[in-house]
Amino acid sequence: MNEKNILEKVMAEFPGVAFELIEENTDHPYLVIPAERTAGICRFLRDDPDLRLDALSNLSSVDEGEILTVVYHLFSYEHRHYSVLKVRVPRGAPDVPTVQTVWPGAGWFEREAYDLMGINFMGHNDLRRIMLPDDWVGHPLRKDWVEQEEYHGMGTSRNEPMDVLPLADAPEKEKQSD
Amino acid sequence: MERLADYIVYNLPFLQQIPRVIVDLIIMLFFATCMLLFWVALFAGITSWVERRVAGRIQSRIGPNRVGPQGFLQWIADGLKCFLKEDFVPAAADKKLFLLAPYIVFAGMFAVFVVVPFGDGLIISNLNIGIFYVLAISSLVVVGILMSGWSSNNKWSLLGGMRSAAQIVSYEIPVSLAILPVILLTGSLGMQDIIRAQGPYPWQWFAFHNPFTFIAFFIFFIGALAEGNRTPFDIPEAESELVAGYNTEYSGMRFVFFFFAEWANLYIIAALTVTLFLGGWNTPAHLYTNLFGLLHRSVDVAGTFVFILKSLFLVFVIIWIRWTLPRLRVDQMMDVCWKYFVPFSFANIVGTIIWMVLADAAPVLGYVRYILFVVGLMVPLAIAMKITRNFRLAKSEIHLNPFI
Amino acid sequence: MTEFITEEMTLNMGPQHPSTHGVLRFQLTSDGEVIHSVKPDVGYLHRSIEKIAEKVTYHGFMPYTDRVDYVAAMNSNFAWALTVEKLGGYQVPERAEYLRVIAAELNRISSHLIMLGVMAMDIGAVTPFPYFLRERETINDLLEELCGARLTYNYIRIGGVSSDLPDGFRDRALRFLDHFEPIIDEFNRLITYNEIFVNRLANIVIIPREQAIAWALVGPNLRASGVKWDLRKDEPYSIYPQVEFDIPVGKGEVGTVGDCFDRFIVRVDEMRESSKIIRQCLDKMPEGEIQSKLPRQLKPPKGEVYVRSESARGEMGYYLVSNGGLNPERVKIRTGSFSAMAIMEEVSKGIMIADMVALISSLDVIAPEIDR
Amino acid sequence: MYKPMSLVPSGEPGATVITTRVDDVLNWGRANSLWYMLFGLACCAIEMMQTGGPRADLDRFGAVPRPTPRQSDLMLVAGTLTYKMAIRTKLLYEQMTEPKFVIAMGSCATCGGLFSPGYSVLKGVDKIIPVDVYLPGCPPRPEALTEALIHVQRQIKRSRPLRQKHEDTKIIT
Repeated sequence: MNEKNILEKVMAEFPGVAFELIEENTDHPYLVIPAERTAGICRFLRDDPDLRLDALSNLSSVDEGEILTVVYHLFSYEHRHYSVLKVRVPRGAPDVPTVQTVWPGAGWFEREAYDLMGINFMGHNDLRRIMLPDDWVGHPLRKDWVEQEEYHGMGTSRNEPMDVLPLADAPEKEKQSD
Repeated sequence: MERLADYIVYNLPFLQQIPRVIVDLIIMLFFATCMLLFWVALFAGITSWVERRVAGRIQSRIGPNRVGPQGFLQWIADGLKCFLKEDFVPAAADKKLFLLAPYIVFAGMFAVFVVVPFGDGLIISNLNIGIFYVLAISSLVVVGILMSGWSSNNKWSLLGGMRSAAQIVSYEIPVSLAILPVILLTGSLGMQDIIRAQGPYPWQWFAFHNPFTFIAFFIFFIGALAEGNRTPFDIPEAESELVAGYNTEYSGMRFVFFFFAEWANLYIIAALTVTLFLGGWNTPAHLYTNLFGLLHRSVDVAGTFVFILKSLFLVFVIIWIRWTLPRLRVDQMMDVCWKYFVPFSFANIVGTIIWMVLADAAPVLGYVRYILFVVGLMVPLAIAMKITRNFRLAKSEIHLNPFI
Repeated sequence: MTEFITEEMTLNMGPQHPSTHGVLRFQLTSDGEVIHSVKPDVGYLHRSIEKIAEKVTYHGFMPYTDRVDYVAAMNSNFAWALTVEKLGGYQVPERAEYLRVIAAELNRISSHLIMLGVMAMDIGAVTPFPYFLRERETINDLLEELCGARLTYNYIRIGGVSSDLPDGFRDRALRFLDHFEPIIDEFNRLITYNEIFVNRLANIVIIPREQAIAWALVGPNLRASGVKWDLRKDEPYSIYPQVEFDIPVGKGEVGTVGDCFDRFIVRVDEMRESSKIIRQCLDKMPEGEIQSKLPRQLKPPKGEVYVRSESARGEMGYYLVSNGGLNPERVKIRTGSFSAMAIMEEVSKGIMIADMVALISSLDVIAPEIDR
Repeated sequence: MYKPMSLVPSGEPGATVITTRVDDVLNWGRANSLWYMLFGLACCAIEMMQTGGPRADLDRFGAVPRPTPRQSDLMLVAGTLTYKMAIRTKLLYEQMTEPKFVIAMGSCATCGGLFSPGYSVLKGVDKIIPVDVYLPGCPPRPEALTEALIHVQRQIKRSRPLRQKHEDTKIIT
């Protein structure tokens, strides 16, 4: 069963849902699904005997300007096939249902996406920052993120060494003044 | 000691005005200090250097070789540095206990040296309860370790202290029970008596006396390793688990006390094993001193030499074990103690008693010791063969010269 | 008799702790020696590599991939090169493919050497670790001859490799392998089948097949749980289809399939297989170019790819989105250690502190791969 | 420039000689027993381990790893320091007992190095703790680390611990 067949099977299984199948500019054709149906579709992908996508290979998040995209790369160790899903959410309200209940391994991937991209996974049991300290401001992988001047009193920039070091003839002058 | 005090008082008349008890005390303290400084510290320090060099060689490294000839003064440099280091007490620690703990460990370990028989006459005090004294005084170490673990107010220290206490208290039992067959055979607790009861030749050692002492020898040696927190029982200070165990929060000189106690203990394990099971300072020459009374002193020196050599060889074995074996888990260590060692040691005692009765009836049994000696000889031979095979299979290069 | 009441204790393990390789932190709740729960805390080495990727060029990101997994940097290079080549459709000369595989497999051996040595050290046997460092030094020398660096190589380039084999490399590599293969046996005699070692690892923290898949474990950890899955074999890339090798899987040799010992022994066997691959590659290597002609400023077409390859710690996947410009739009790196760390919380209930140490090192997590 | 200062008034040279000698002996002890903290941050940690390993063998210089900061004299900041870790590193440094020395190993610890463009990386460990020796390289070779250790030893041998007033010790800013 190739990747397109899988996605078509999903589309047939959920008739009333607004899917979007995209094959251009990508190595794996993918299906854009509405955010609110994520958990159900994922559960179907995992449990259907023909699909059995039992592993979440990767979960990424992409900042595409007005929308944030969550990408699920799924893999089946039984049938050895891939499938890619995407969920697009508006930047203002990036709420996606968690798939932690489907693949327990998704928990940390979602925490990472929350931490760095600011996507809010609804229903996640432990949605905390994972990489950055708890008091960090903002989500740095967003394109519009601006770095703070300092963090806990530690400056976030370093001067050019040539600006800091005295010029080569400066000590000479000091000696003369002594 | 008494004679020495008499001699000093006799030669220095002004001492006669001071009460004799005080003079004795001062002289005792003076000699104890000398003993600590020049003898025990020397042993602990040199053992530490030996350990690092041997470990280096085992790991195909070199080990310390910059300070003094072949890095021999490394232990002095370490001691000096630790002496200069800040003596730190954590703010939340139980200060009194924290400060006291290293001394207790130190005292417990070093007091054992009082009864270590280095030679025929070379023993600080030939107590008539010698071995019992060792068991009693070395228990102080548990108290010290537990105090240090508790008072540091650090959870890793606490875990280390608890593990150590559980371990030492448990292994005290098989170790003591393994000593009992020897005491039964000797009929005395004194260290020199135990050594004199063994003959000069290897097959007359207690380790080969009968099958039960043969087993007791191994139980004692392994149990003593556990009591000394040596691998494979080094779980109280397991570096990868408990940071540094009970001495995590110690720095400077106080840490050195733990440090020195550890290596002094290493030597004590070896010395006790040699005393109890491997013939002590006995040499074949001791048989003939009575014939030609002239050689008396030189034979004594030879005996001391043999004793130190034997114990240093055991120290080497312990270091070898330390850098080869992995570490047991806490529950496994307890299993070994309570399920195997304790029952076996009890059986040993009963067995030894029966053996003694039987041996009186049937002197033929005396020849068993020759068989056991051959069996005992097989152990190092088997190890040597294994090593040779390993060299052959791994096509290793051999560098015999230890001086780099 | 009144009930003996105990209280839970919270222990903080790391970020500076001898057995947390690199900077990991665990918050343990334990009742004495028995752990009730573990909360891993990562991010102490989060170096914002994914953000930097958006600021640098495709070629310029290569040195950063070294630092994604510094223990097996070559494999990480390899993965990035494969990703960009797939996105842009760039060709790689055949000789370069062989060179890549040789370098990557040498690096896989040296990575496993670190892992096995550290694991032995965590169990308490210190000596195997220096032995393995000694062997690793030889591999470092070989790789240094090849590319001039000991640890972070930057050797594999997009569309080829940076330099050809130096003179006499083949002989030296073969001499090393001749020396190294008996060393693996020696290692087995020294530590692997040591009674204490086996008892410490057998039946400890068993991860069954289903759990391993559901938690997205990859690579040796997955294979130890009995899943015969290796990207080099099952989704072959580069010249792996042309070489013969086996995939070691956990067999439950001394305990149950998926215990710590299986995770250990799988890596020991993988070193043998890697050695086999290197020998074949050295024999089969053709003459020719080592770098295809590519523009200095790479502009792959607009699009996205997700490419997985087998690193030393399991599959390393790069999800690359390109907007057709000089810099990538988004790079997401999926690494083996990340999911291995995630499972830790689940499987470590009720084990002892000493087992916890064995678990951490058996899963072979390293901090930069988790945090990136 | 070090000026010999006499303990005894009116410049008797003998006293100076004696204190200098004591200083030298103490320095000899301190320099030859630099226990470093077992504390690896990133890539450089692997090279640090290899330096302790068979070929370079830091143990020759009496330098052995200690797992706890209390007993260590030398902190090898081996690798990239993130803000999250920087707070802990500072704490670890404060937990070390005097006298203590710091080697900033690798470009990242020296100035942020390759990761300066990153948002979460501290640009140089000298922003939080004082550094005695900077060691460039990404990562530095074991030989370089050995050289850095020898540099620390030289610094120690130049110091005068008996004359050092308490206020002179390094103060963290």
